[in-house]
Amino acid sequence: MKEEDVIIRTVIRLIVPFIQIFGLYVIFHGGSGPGGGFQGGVILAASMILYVMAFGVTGGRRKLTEKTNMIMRSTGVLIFSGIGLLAILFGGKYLDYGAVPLPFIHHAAEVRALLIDGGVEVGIGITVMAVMVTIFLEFYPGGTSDD
Amino acid sequence: MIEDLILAKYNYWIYVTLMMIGFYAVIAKKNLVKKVIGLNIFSTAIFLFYISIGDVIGGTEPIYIHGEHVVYVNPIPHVLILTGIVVSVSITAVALALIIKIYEEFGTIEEDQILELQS
Amino acid sequence: MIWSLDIAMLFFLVVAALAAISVKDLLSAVIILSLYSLIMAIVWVELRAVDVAFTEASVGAGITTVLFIFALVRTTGRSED
Amino acid sequence: METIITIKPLLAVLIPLICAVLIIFSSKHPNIRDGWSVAAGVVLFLTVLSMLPDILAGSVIQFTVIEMLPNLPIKFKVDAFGELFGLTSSFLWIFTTFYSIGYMRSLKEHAQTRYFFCFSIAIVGAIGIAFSANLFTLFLFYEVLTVSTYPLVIHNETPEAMSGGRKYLLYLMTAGIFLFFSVAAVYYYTGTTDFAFNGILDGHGIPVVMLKILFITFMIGSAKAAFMPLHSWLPSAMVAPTPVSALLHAVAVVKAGVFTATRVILYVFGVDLMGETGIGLMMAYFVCITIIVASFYAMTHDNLKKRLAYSTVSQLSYIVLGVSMLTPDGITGGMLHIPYHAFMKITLFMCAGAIIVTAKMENISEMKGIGRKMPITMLAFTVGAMGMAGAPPVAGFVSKWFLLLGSVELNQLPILIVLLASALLNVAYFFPVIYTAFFQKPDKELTFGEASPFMLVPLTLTAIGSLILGIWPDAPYLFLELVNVAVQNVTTGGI
Amino acid sequence: MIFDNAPALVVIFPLIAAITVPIIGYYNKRLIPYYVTLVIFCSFIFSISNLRTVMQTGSISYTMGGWEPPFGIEYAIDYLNGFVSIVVIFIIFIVSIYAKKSVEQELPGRTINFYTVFLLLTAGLQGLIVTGDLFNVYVFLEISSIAAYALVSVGKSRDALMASMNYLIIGTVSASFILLGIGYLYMVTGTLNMADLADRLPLAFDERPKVVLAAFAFFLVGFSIKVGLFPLHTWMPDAYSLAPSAVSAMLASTFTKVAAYVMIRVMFTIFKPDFIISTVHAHTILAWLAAIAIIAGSVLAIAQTDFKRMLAYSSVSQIGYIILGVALMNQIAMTGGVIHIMNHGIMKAALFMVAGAIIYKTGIRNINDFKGIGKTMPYTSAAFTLVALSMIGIPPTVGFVSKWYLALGAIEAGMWVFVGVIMLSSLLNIVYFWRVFENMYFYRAEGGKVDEVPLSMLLPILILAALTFLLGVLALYPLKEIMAPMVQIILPG
Repeated sequence: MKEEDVIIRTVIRLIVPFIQIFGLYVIFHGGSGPGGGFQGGVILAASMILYVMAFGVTGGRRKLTEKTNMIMRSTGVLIFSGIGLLAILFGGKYLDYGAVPLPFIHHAAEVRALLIDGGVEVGIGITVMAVMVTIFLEFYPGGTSDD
Repeated sequence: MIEDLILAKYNYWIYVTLMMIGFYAVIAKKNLVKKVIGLNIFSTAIFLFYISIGDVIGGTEPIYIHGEHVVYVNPIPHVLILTGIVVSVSITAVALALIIKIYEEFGTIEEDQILELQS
Repeated sequence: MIWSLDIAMLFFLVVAALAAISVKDLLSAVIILSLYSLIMAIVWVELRAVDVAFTEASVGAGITTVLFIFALVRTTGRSED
Repeated sequence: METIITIKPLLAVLIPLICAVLIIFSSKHPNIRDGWSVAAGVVLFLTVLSMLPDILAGSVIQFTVIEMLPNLPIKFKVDAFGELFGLTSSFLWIFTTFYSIGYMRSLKEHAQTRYFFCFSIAIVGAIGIAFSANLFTLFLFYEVLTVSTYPLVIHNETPEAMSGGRKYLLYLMTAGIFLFFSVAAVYYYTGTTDFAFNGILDGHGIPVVMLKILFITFMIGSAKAAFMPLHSWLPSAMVAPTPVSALLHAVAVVKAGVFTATRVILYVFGVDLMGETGIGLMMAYFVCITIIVASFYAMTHDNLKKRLAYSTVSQLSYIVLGVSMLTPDGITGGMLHIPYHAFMKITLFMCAGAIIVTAKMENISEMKGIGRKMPITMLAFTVGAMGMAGAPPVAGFVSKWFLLLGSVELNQLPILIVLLASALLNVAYFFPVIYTAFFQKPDKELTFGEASPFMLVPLTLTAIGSLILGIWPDAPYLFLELVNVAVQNVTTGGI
Repeated sequence: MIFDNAPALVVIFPLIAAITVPIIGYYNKRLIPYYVTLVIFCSFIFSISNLRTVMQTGSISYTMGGWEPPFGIEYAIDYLNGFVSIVVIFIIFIVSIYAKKSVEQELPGRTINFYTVFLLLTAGLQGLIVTGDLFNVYVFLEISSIAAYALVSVGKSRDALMASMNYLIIGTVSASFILLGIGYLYMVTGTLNMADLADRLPLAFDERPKVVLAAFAFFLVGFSIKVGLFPLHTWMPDAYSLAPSAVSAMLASTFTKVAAYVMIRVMFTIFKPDFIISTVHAHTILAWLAAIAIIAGSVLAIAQTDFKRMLAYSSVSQIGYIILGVALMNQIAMTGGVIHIMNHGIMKAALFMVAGAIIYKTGIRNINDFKGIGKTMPYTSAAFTLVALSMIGIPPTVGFVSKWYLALGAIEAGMWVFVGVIMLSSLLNIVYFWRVFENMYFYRAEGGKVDEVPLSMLLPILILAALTFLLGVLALYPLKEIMAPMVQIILPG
């Protein structure tokens, strides 16, 4: 381990949580301001990428194993498309979030806002992050995934 | 007249120029990475065009401000271009993955040399 | 919109694009491309497309550049044209 | 006119089709396999025959299978002319099948299953053409016939067989494409393709130029009839085994060609339209060229099968000539020549095949003195050759007589001259064969006898058949009676 | 109830399934092929339900998320895309059965990725078909294109990588052109909904004709590349011939057809026939290009010795048929063009499957080495024979139906040249297919034993071959019930 590695690693160890919090902020802020699931997901992925660059693939894999990554990839999509399907289940049309009956909230517009911010954007964020990390690892020397 | 044609629409002129630069790289460059760079420039130029369509002089950012009546710029092109950027980065990723595989198989990423190596 | 800044940015945009496709060293080309994306993001902020500019800055200048760089690491950095 | 709706025409097409499937499945047992062929032949003939009394009574038998495209059904209709061709093909198919079995077994040919399979499909095509009620169905079976006979033509799979086969295919497929265009054009102008006794195209106000172009494309389309510029596939198809040649020349292919040409002339264009536009006479003169030139070609060939092929080219044009005359006698002669020529030509080909199998000779100049070793074969050959030349009492005399009457009726001296001249030419190219076989001394000792009964019996029977048809043409239930019904249909418009 | 949402489900179902494939694959890899086939079958059922709804109650308009058009994304289904949707999903269904064994052999250990991308492609194609929103067209076009690039690149030969790269570059440029066209239209009309666009376009054309013309030109070029119209076909032969067997079968029979559908949609629903005929005269150019494509594709096919490459060039020529039918601008020819989407899809899928089966069993690609295959693989060869006869246009197969309508349409349009082109191309078809017949059946080869491909590969081939015959015989039903109203909608008069 070289001298500069220590500095880099320490800095990254410090900075990554902040980046991740910023990413989450961007994700949840998507409904009412600039940002949203996609951008937030990219920022989350960036934090992971920074981590991998500093600690190598094995270091990165300790934080985010291949299996978790794959499951995140799938569940993210399942979340946002699943909420869309929920709408169908409750008699609405696909993506018609207003049709989903939630406890305590009865305004269609509010239901929609809540589901988009809390569900769909999160789903997108998870997916984008997982996919970006996957693509990155695909390119990273020595980081090819299983196939 | 000339002001109308050039100054008022300089965004469009720039987008055409950038598009041509990108297109030139895609067609004329032999290096595959250069081609992909060209593709990126090409698509970004089109995005610029889209954003320019939506621009309204004197408009404001399309962020909803409660209770105020303001002129917004058209947000729809922005949404479209968000999608466009995603598509563009996916294409870049696929292309670069291909380039890596090609380099592993052929040992070069120059198109003319690859064509010689092909059977 | 400050049109003089706008013009300057658009001018740099063209310069960056030309430079990106004509530099022989691919790493430089990729860095210039990232610069190009950043300038583009600035132009978009000026055009009041904050969302898009945000995305372009993170994806176009960020992720894409990273991908390019690692692709170059695994292939070769020199181009013949 | 009464229209009877029964499934019989479809049955007639299905029988050989089922037979083909059975042949595939019994490929391991040659006896069973060949049994299927024979059985199918007999059943098919009986089916076709069972329709004869109704047809002679003036009825039409009809059956619609399915409407494939709007107003374009796959439909069968048996009228007198169709029955004429159907009867001829199905009857002679029995003989060719017997003969094929004998031929294939004695030469121990390869790929016999494929051979008999295609043989069955070929008769599907021929019967389908005979019984089709519209141009579309006819086109369908026309293509079936082309595709199914191709493997038969190249059966030997030698390089020259392959190149001959390619030529065969190229000509006939091109013909098919032209026929396709013609059918489409007829459909476009009239909205139907059903044959009518007074012609489909009559009364639709189609410009004469268009009619002429259409007629030409139709005639290119019936290139199976081997008109002169489009004839060269027929001699190159001679690379096929002899039973195939018999099938091609007598039972299916070329007869399908002239049948199509006749259908087009009489049932698509119609007697009236052909007469008014002058296309009929044009066609008559056109085929006269073929009659004469093909006879000269025949003389130049020493190979017996090639000579017979050119003889076919010439004889087919008689049929079209007769029909193009558009007079009752002419049409009678032309139509009558379809079965008569079939009987005589199949005899000739089976004789040639018998000679090839037993004497291993293909060229006429080698056949010195074989008449003494194979008397029955050569006698049958003589009967056939006489018929070709139009000498009584063989069948050919009757049809040619009607043709002569027709030309007189039409008052066309040139056609009369052509008919007479061609009879002479026929003699000129058949006589040397008979002379060589019977009267010349063999160069070396001939050590063979007659061919196997599988081959000998069919050729004897068809020779006798040709004689009967010539001696007693107006016997009840024979071809002349059918032709009379058909001629009455087209000249009166089916009333 | 669930069938009310069928328009969305035809797309969503394979999309979600694509995401879940890795999860299932993580636990049991062997389940994936069955799972994928099942999913596609469900999608097929939804497709059928869509067309049934269209036939019973008229066009469907399905809005996403409850936003009414033109603001929300609309999925609009009428006879045309209901029909294309069924055809495409059916072929994909058949291919998915075929793919199991073929992928096991060609891509060992990569089944998860293959099937994920396979389903993505399915979803993209279905989305392209059902969407009524122009920008969605671009998005789905890119989704399916990316999937296609990825699928082509995994071909066995290393040249497949370069084929995929070229495909990617050309495809991206063409998609960018389409994106530009969409942008221009949006600029003058302010909407992306197809039906809405069609309403506003005449007015927009009066105000800014040049912009509309530019948009049309961009669409024309962009879609011509995606369709593979002759001078812009260069990506096609490499991509189709070097991709894995199942992928060739799928791409050749669905992707270009869907692109052709979108082209028809843009030309006829958005721009309207009048605009094309009287303003831009695009139909003449297209018809001539199509005619050149028909001839040139066939001639180039004759020059090939690689079986799959020959089929790819044959596709170039067959695409010409579809475009010719569209460009002749009358109802009969249009019927021929659209029904050829189905017919060629079925035939090409079957032919590429046959090619794949032969490669699977013997590894032979060169036509001249096919000797004796007629004996060792009798069923595959028989299926090939039937399908090739259909390509040539022998009745009563489907190939005849399309040729019949195209010829009638050309006569109706008074363009005798094109009648001649159709006839000539039939002849050329005979030439290049007959070569294969000859080699398969007629050169006396050493008698091999019957050695057929596994049933899961053979059955799809046989089904498609049977369909070329059955759909030909029973062509009247789709023609009367689907084609006639469809043509009346897209090309009235």
